[in-house]
Amino acid sequence: MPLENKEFKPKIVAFCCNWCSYAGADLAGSSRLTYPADVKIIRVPCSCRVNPMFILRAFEKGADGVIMCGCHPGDCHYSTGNYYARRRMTLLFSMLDYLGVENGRTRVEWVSAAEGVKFSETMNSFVEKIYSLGENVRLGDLRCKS
Amino acid sequence: MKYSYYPGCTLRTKAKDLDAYARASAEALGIELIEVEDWQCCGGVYPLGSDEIATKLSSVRALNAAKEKDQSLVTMCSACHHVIKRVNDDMKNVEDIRTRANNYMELDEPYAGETEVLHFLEVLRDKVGFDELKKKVTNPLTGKKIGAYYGCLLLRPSKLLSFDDPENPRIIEDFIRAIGAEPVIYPYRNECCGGYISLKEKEMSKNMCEKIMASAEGFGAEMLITACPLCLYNLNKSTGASLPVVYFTELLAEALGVKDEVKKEVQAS
Amino acid sequence: MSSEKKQAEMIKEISGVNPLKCMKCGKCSATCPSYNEMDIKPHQFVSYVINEDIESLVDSKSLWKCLSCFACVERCPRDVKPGKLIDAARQVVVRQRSQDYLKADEIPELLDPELPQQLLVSAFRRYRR
Amino acid sequence: MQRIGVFVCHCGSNIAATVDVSKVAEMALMEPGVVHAEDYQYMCSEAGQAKIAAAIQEKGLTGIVVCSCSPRMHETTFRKAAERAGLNPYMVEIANIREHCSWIHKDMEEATKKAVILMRAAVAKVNLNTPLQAGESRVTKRALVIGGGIAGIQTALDIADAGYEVDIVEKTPSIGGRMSQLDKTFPTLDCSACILTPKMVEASAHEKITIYTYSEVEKVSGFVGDFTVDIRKKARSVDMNKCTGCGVCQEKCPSKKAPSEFNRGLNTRSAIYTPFAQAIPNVPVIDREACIKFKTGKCGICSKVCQAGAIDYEQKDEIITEKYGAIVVATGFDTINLEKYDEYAYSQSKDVITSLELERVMNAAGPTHGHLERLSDGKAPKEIVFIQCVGSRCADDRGKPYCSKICCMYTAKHAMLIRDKYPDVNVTVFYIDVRTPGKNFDEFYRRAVEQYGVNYIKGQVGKVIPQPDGKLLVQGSDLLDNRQILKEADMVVLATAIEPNPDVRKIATMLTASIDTNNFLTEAHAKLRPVESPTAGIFLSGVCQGPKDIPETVAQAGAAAVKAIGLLAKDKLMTNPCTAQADILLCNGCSTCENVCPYGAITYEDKEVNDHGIRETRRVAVVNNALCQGCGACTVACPSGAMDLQGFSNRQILAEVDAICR
Repeated sequence: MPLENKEFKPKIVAFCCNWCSYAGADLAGSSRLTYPADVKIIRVPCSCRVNPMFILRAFEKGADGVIMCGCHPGDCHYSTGNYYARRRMTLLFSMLDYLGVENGRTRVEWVSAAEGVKFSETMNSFVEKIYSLGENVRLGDLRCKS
Repeated sequence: MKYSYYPGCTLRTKAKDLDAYARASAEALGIELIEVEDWQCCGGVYPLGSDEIATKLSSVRALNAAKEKDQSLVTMCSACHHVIKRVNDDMKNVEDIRTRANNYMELDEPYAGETEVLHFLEVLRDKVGFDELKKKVTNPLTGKKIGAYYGCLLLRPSKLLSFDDPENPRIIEDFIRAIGAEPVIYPYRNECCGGYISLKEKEMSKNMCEKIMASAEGFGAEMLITACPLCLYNLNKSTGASLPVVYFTELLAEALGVKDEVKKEVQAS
Repeated sequence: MSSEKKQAEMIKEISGVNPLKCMKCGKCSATCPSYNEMDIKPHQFVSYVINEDIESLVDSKSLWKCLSCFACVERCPRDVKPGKLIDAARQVVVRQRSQDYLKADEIPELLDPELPQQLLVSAFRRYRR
Repeated sequence: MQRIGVFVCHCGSNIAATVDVSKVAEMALMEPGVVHAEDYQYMCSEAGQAKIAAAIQEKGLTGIVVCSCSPRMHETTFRKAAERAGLNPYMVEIANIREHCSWIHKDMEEATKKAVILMRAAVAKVNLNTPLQAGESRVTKRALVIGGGIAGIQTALDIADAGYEVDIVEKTPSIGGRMSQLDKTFPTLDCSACILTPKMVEASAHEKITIYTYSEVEKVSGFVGDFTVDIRKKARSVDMNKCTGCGVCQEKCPSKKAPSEFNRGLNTRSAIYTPFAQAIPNVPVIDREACIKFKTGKCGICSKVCQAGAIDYEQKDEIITEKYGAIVVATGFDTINLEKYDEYAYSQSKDVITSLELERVMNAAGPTHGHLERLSDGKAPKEIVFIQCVGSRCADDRGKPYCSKICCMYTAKHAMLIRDKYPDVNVTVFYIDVRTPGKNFDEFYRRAVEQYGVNYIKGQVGKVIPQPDGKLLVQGSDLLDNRQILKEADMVVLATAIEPNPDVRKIATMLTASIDTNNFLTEAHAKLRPVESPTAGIFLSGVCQGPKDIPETVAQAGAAAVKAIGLLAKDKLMTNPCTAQADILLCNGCSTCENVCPYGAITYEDKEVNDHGIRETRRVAVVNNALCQGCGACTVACPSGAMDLQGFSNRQILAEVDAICR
């Protein structure tokens, strides 16, 4: 049932690792670098804590985009966590693409604790992308829609 | 080695020698320069405005022609090289320009900067190799002290041209060494000759060229070489120190022993 | 929007330059080979665009003295590229006012037998629409 | 069912100006489990914390959510407050409605909606929280300082004076660092060596300090309080115990063509060398790349002339392993490579030099024995031009975006010293801005202008043009006069941007300490924790954290020492209870988790399990809580879903996802 008259407000979930990208988001905040309110951040200790299940669940519950941010390769607080995360997400995203959740709806980005500007720019461009893709109709549990 | 070749309008008229020496040298080096069919003038200067599309299309046509042949595109004139290289960069990296230019062009397959653009000097450096070139020189220009005149268009903006270090380039110096002569390094080799300003402001250009000449002469140069017909024209108008200015291809042809036959041809035409 | 504001916006758009990045170091003016011929100096050009004083810019003879040699573009530490701003201002003039700096009837007397085609083509592009 | 209290902070107007805080509190009451909600001006204040404590006790709360600033700021504060009121501290969750909401949004309705959603996610999570108990770990009472410049020396001395053992690891053959290369120091013009050498001697003589020079950190493992570090002692080819430091070997060494690192390559040194006369330790090393004996097998002169028999061509690199409770990084800086700035003709003329090179030229032990002369022809210069901001404050990728901070002051120093010693030499400084904040700094700069007649010109230089006669033509701007200047000079000095020592990246990776885009180490908090890395137990000293002059470096070195001492003084540390746990009923013994764990915290043991009444012995994963750092890699790798992370469990994160997508 298309919601033609209703303004599209996407739901976007951002998983941020505690040490780099969550701190980067904090820095974006304290530097007053704006990005759309559609983005909601979930804090995880490390990007390698992000289970593909979390991302599938987000899409099932009606998310329009999911972004995962971690420390730059080589800078992981736990040495190697982001490498695992990167490999997992590459696989997951190609599967999601196969299922019809376009690649633009999923993204991995490395943001350090000092990169407030990058965090804000990343979120702005990601949200813009989601707006251009429109509502996610695949994978959503129809029971979640009213 | 087969390349698509874009001579440019000046090489068909006032700078026939730049072209003729290049072709003869290329042949001697086993490089096949295949002229792009129906090429059009590049416009001489790169249109800087981000909204300029039509003025870039002639370059896109040449680039696409090379792409269809799966060849790199070789340029000889600094100005053509500058324009085509930058347009190619636009087609590769600037989405707006790419889309709009392709809308005009209506190609079977859109062009997106796939062609490699090479100045002939780059072919000599990167494809032939100056060491190889040196081996093929039959008539080394031993003892000649030559100043390289780069001008602006080959070097700047260095990020886009990625030709050489914009402040301390060495490609032409290495070329001079390869043909057996001695390069003279002087600080004004990357300063502007005045370019198109000499049409209306002859004095300005003359002053600039005199500085360049004086600097080159001061460091001991006996002649200058360039890749640009406009630089050559402006430098020759300089009235102070007047070193001979020739195209780099002329010396290349001389070193490869193919100069005399070409000279006759050029003079005859 | 005032017409000067509009023109300032147009200059920024055509050039793709953000003049606010300028830190006023003067390296462009230290670099420019046409400096002495210019009434509005390259570093001032940036301020004029910021202050939207476009009338002065389009009347400036600097527009026609810039060589597009890209030395200022290459050396600018702030990525401001004054040369691109100047070219954009030039475009504003030749496009909007149809005030070509090079008139067709003055060309014959400027020619000489040695003159390469490239020179004429380049001057046409920079000076006329 | 939990009994949850939600506390919404106004943070003055920081939150309340953009988020309708009372609305957030009101909405909270509609969430499952929430029995109490209130908003208050400053939740982190004593009165705010008292409100939390009162609600916990009066309403019998089992979990709380504080909607406030980032958990990185005040999570600990609120956990402690909850603990004091009798609640397990891990029953507290923070909804970050300041950094992630009020500060980045302008529209009140939109920001309030988002704040409500963030609150809901936190409530959903806390509904699934379980009380956790922090464990304890021991502290090794020894510190490691990486880098033996003034920062490292000062930190080591301060820690050692407090009674703790300290090791300094220095890459080069001597401690002393950049400061040992300087001639004089601003703003008092002390001789650098005169104030540094005593500190070097003190450090080497201190009974609590061990110095490893010509050594590098090779491997770091462990965590705060209990790091294990491998240090590579590179082969010196000289026995440190036998060498008397007489210097005869250096004199007699026939290979004297290696560029002197200490003199910035302006002159050469022998293959067996100490970097400078006051080196500590005063024991030379053999540069095997330059040594004729190592290159050809013939020579051996140093061995013949050494009366102590200290030369040992067979010496090999040695790895020592040591345990530390705290690590201080003091890796310092270098000047940037000027390759991409050849408009200043640095590679085209010997008379264009960097300021650090000028320090060596001005120094009595330098290549010109302290005489100011042109390096091309040895002539005395009459005109010297200084160019500021070479590679600093650059937005493009040629240089650095930051201000190098020290250049304005050292240039004023150089100009002053030159005018003082050679009054007939004219000195011109091209500057963009003169930046002299600091005690007695601006006065110092003004002295250069007023007392010493240094000519300051506001404007950058576009090009340095070498002339056929060896002079240098400087083409620059005079922005105040609005003219282009052509100035003939005999020497040009470039105030070259500084950058962190290139090795710092490797070291930061080993320490898992974060680093910014300019390779400066990141501090735990830009204002409130400036000498600590976000990685516990790692402290920052000197320029590795950001550009600094000597007084600032020494101050920060002391601060880093105090933080390290504070850690070493503890006998036990509380460990993070958010560790992984294996559900032994689900574990299939595959070892996948063991392979991904970066800490070796997972082992496999045979355990007896009761699987629906069937008792059997199975090989299952066991997590060592003291080693587990809680990254969660194993939880995702586990194919059977047996691994979960306390505090960030699958159910908790899914609850947050659900709350956000609701």
